[in-house]
Amino acid sequence: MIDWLVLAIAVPLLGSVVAAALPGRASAIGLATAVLTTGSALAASLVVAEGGSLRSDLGGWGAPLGIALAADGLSAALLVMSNLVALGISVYALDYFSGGVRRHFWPLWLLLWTSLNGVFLAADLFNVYVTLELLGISAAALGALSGRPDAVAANLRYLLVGLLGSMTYLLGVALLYTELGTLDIGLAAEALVPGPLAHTAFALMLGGLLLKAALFPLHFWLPPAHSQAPAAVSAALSALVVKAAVYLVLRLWMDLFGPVAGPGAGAMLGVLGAAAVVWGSWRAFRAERLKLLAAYSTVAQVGYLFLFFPLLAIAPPPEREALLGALVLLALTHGFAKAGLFLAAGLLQKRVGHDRIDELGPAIQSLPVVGLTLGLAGVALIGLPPSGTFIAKWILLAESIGAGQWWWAPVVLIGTLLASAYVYRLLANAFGPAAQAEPAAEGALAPIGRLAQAPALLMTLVAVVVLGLGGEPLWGLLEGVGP
Amino acid sequence: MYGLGGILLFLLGVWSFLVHDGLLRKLIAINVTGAGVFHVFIAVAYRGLDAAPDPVPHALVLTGIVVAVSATALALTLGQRLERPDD
Amino acid sequence: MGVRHSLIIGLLALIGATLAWVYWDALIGHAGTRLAGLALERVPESGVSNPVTAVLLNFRAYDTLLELAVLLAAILGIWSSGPEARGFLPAGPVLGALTSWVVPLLILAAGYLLWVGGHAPGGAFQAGALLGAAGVVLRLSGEPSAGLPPLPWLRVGIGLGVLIFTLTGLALMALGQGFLTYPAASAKWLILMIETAATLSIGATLAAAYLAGEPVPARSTTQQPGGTRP
Amino acid sequence: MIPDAWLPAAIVLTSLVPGLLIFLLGEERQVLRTLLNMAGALLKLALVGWLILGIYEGRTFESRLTIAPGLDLVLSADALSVLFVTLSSVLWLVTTVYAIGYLEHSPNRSRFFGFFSLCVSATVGLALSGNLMTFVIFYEALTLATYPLVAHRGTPEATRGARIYLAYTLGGGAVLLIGAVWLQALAGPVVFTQGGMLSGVSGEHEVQLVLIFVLLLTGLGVKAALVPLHGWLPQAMVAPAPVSALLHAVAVVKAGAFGIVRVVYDVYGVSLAESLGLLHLLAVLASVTIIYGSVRALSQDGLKKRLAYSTVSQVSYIALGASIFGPVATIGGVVHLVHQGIMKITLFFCAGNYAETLGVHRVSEMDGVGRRMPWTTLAFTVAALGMIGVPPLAGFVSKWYLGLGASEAGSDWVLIVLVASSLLNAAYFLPILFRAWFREAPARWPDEHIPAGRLETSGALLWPPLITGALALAAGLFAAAPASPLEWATLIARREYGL
Amino acid sequence: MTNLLLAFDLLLSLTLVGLAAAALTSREPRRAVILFIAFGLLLALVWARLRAPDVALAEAAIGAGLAGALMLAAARRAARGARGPGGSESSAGQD
Repeated sequence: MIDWLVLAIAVPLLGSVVAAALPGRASAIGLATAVLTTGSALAASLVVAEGGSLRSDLGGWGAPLGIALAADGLSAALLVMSNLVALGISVYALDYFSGGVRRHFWPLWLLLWTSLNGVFLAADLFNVYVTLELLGISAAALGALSGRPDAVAANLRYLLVGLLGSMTYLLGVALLYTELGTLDIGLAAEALVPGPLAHTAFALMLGGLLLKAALFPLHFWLPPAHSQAPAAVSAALSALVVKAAVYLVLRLWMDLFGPVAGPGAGAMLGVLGAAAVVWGSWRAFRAERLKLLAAYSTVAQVGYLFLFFPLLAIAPPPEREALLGALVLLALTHGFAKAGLFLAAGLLQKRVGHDRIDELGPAIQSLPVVGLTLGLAGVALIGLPPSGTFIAKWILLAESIGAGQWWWAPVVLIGTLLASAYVYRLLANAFGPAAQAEPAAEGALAPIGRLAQAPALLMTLVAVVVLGLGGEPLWGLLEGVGP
Repeated sequence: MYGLGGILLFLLGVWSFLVHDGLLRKLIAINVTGAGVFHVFIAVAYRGLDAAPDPVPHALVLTGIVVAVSATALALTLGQRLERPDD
Repeated sequence: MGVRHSLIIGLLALIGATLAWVYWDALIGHAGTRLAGLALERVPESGVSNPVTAVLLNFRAYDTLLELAVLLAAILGIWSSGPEARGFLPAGPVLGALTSWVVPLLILAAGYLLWVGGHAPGGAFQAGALLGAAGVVLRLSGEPSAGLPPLPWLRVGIGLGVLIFTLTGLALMALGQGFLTYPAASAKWLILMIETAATLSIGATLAAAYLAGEPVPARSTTQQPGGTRP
Repeated sequence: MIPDAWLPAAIVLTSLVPGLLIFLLGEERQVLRTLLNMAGALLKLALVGWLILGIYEGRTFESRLTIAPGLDLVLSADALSVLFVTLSSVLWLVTTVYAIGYLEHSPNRSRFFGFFSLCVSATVGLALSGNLMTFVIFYEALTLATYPLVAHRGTPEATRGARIYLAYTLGGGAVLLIGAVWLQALAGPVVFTQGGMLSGVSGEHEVQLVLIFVLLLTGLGVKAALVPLHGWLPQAMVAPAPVSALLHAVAVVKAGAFGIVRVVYDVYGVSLAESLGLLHLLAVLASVTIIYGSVRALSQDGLKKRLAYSTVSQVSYIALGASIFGPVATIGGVVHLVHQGIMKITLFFCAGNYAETLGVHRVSEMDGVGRRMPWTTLAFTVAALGMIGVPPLAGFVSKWYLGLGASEAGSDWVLIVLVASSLLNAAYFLPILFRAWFREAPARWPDEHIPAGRLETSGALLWPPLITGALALAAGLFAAAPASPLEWATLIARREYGL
Repeated sequence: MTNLLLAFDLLLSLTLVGLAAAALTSREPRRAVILFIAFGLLLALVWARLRAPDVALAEAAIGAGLAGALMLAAARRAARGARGPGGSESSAGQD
């Protein structure tokens, strides 16, 4: 039986090395690896869908000594999303990057992809640290690809903050190893007894991961880093890299720190999430540049994800399944929609050379497909009906009222209204007077190939239609997840 | 006892990271923090003068050091790129 | 500034206290063997006698693979940020003599460390570091390419470690053993092969990192000192 | 034939699929676009006919799609929804013909017709929705589909009007969402059941139920243009005539009214609503809106603005009907849903004709319009008289039943409101008719287009108002006929009250 | 644990923390890097004391050596940015 989990990591790693060695044919290799990796990831998820969970011990050694790769419903769902989005980004990057930059982009991009798959499949605490490091370094390097001073400065800060986060996480792992003597998540969960050490380790690891997931007070590094990076990279950063950190928080919350993570910690996360939603949406509303708007909306969406935690902490099993499903659905939809939004922003920037929102009118008109993509992404970000976000918000609201913690509802309401405000500002000029006035008067508008527009549109379509209406199998997949 | 020293180093590093803001200072702070954490690992691995120490943390620390140095190298290059983007 | 400053110190002191107390309590409470016993008794099966190398390259081989990938990512990031920095002035007589003596010694020591890693403290990373140090010394003594092969070969060089590691893993998987599960008989040689490749790529990476930028291919070196080829 | 489960979904798709296809069409593919539109409309009518037959025989239709555990999208057809679906599909067909004529040479029509069909599918979906969640989904989708239509022209006022419209409706949508979710958290998945789902719920949630009702009412009130929330309707008159005709006379406004009827009858159930005093609240709000709408209409010089305010007051008739306890008043309210739709659409068509052919936008410029465009003004007169409630026409029937219901339920002040509003209607419609027929036409019309054919204006612009005018007349005269809206309303009332 | 060994451990730890504090608080970048290299070497010594030879070797070679070399180059460039260039031989590559 071919071990798909290992392939999902080995193939992109191999691809990146070959792409590094042969810069000439970097994009060809890159695309081939992209297709193969997505194939193996999807195959792995299929096996998980049937079998409930998949585990492979690397090097044949048992759990305590060796490292294992494990994939259950939760990681399979995120794996599928991130691989599909990454495939879309790879196709987009084919003609987005010019010659010189291209040979730098592909190897680093495939390494980022490896680390993403690594995070979703990791079942060993130290292995998570190494994968997070690889993720942080490749993301920072990709972000600084454009070489502009402010991009380099933003990504340098991102790298440093990431390092600090990883070190704090590692100290938590050290403490856990001191008491439990094992690094494997499964064994640690069994051995863990809620005591002072468990709480401290939990606090440290959570702190480190929250820094990387850019939850509200620790989000300062995200907007500049994501808005300065090239479009394809910022799509990956916002949709995938941040998601990996949130996934880890969820994984630790449910598997390892089940007994330790009480309602108190949940409430704290909820409050931070609420602040993130309001602050992120407000700053997004005030942002002048499209990519800055998208970056702040990522901060808000991360806030939404963390709103689920206080409810998860106290929900009895039946509601817990629904809440978990809603959280994953929100993560998936945001992944697709945000990636689509950034790619579309990249196209617009390439078209008219800038991405100041108020002057994007003519650009959007001249590219109807991009306009549609922006519209769909907007629908998914606000959470209007056909999108998966709507259902996730519906369940969140229902559970928050059901569980008596009604105060999350106004937060979601404010977030939704602010989101519609900033999406409206974006789309208003699609119908604005500029439409009739001069279709494309100022300067030669760079031609945008059909191929470049396709991935963005496809991704937002998935976010709105597929996840909106076809969300049901997701709950089936998440059956066996978590205690 | 060394473990406490490691924790002290960790705190020193974090404090310096938060307070000072030069790139080099921050990098040294991070390396000190890392050294602190690795210190805790090795202290845990130490099992008395005679008994053989536990090899697993040693391997972890080895990996940690290499990762720390590569991150420092990248950070230094980016920092240097900031000061003189021309050449 | 003072208030925030003292606030941070106070907070850190508090965290420090809890950490120390918790750590002390854990250390005393569990004098257990943790993974030591298990690891030490399985070392003979791993094909090498040095426990640390056994853990590093056999039990937790996947960590090392990812670590090499981190190194690769770092050097690629460095290269992607732009051309290399200006070289150093050619060495004076004293430095020249020192270099011509130190560099071969470093390379010899690296080779020794690589070999001895199997049964005594040493191994791929330490040997790679020494090779890197040799490159740095060469760079300091005015050698612009720090003893590194020209760019196309260098690109293969830095990826060598990860390449060999992954290929062996996949090959073993193809043979039905499972990723990175070394058959007992040939474990020693496999590990040695991987270690050599790792040493070469670590040496190349660390030396190239010192260049702080992508080596400019135009400059081909005249005399080829030991460099990374043994 | 189409099995029962798929019929409702098929009806929604018949307008969704052509809509999406039209989006992809180029600007110049005029023939294909018209073909698609017509095919979609006719197919939908056929399916609706099939549905009516089914309902008559008592068969039930339901298509269900589970989106998440405990949440599923349900499209089920019962008497009330069929009434609204018939109204929408008939009027959609007529308005499409009108729109093709009206937008003869204006830019980006594919976008217009695409969103137009999306909007109709949202309305039909809303009508057919089986539970509160599906209703909310289509309710928000309706907002999305209508916004581009209002902002279609791209002129600054259009954008401003559209922004106000969006602000109101999105706010309303969010409030409705909160109410629906709160209700679902309280009483589990909310399914529309005959006679009200919550009637069984015991009294201890008293306060919460009232609060939820207020939330739902506000959410729906935005679209139904109840007094405090009606601000967007006059602003949105900036949209092209077919948009104002179909949307603001039928789809959007009716969706709100339909929602109120659904909530009162199928969610709360009349008895529970009465016991909680909700009906009284609704009745007061509706009456205030009726009077306020008519008064404001008096002072409006712009023809479309005046019609807009009259819509504000007319829609509240339906809410008033729902708020009076008793089958007769319900019949009045529900049948008014259909009548008002037909009459108001005729008025908007005629207003569109005047604007398009003569460039007449203001009431003051309408002197002698009757001589210049006899047929359009005839249709306008029929509809206007119907609105006032002149005996043989449809308006009279619904007002008659409303009055009867009010007197039966003993709330006489409703009678006074009805009479006052009829007088006010007369006050703002009759001067228009007087101007149109008995005043001298001005020497030259502001912006006259002499159409090629012998008719007073292009065929596509003339026939629709005439058809809907005839329908209004027929609905009044043949009220007692078996398949007439009145009959259907009595069937609904009988089922609601379980008589 | 004879108290002599305890004293030695205490001494080592204190100097270690002292060195780290000195490295972090020193204003001038070059001085900070030199102190950091010393800190790295001492750390290698401590780990050798804790019977972790491989790690000590690695820390000395990479932690102190290479990281130090990189930082020195960066510090020198930073200083050179401030005043004239000055090539200098750095204490690189300990065995």
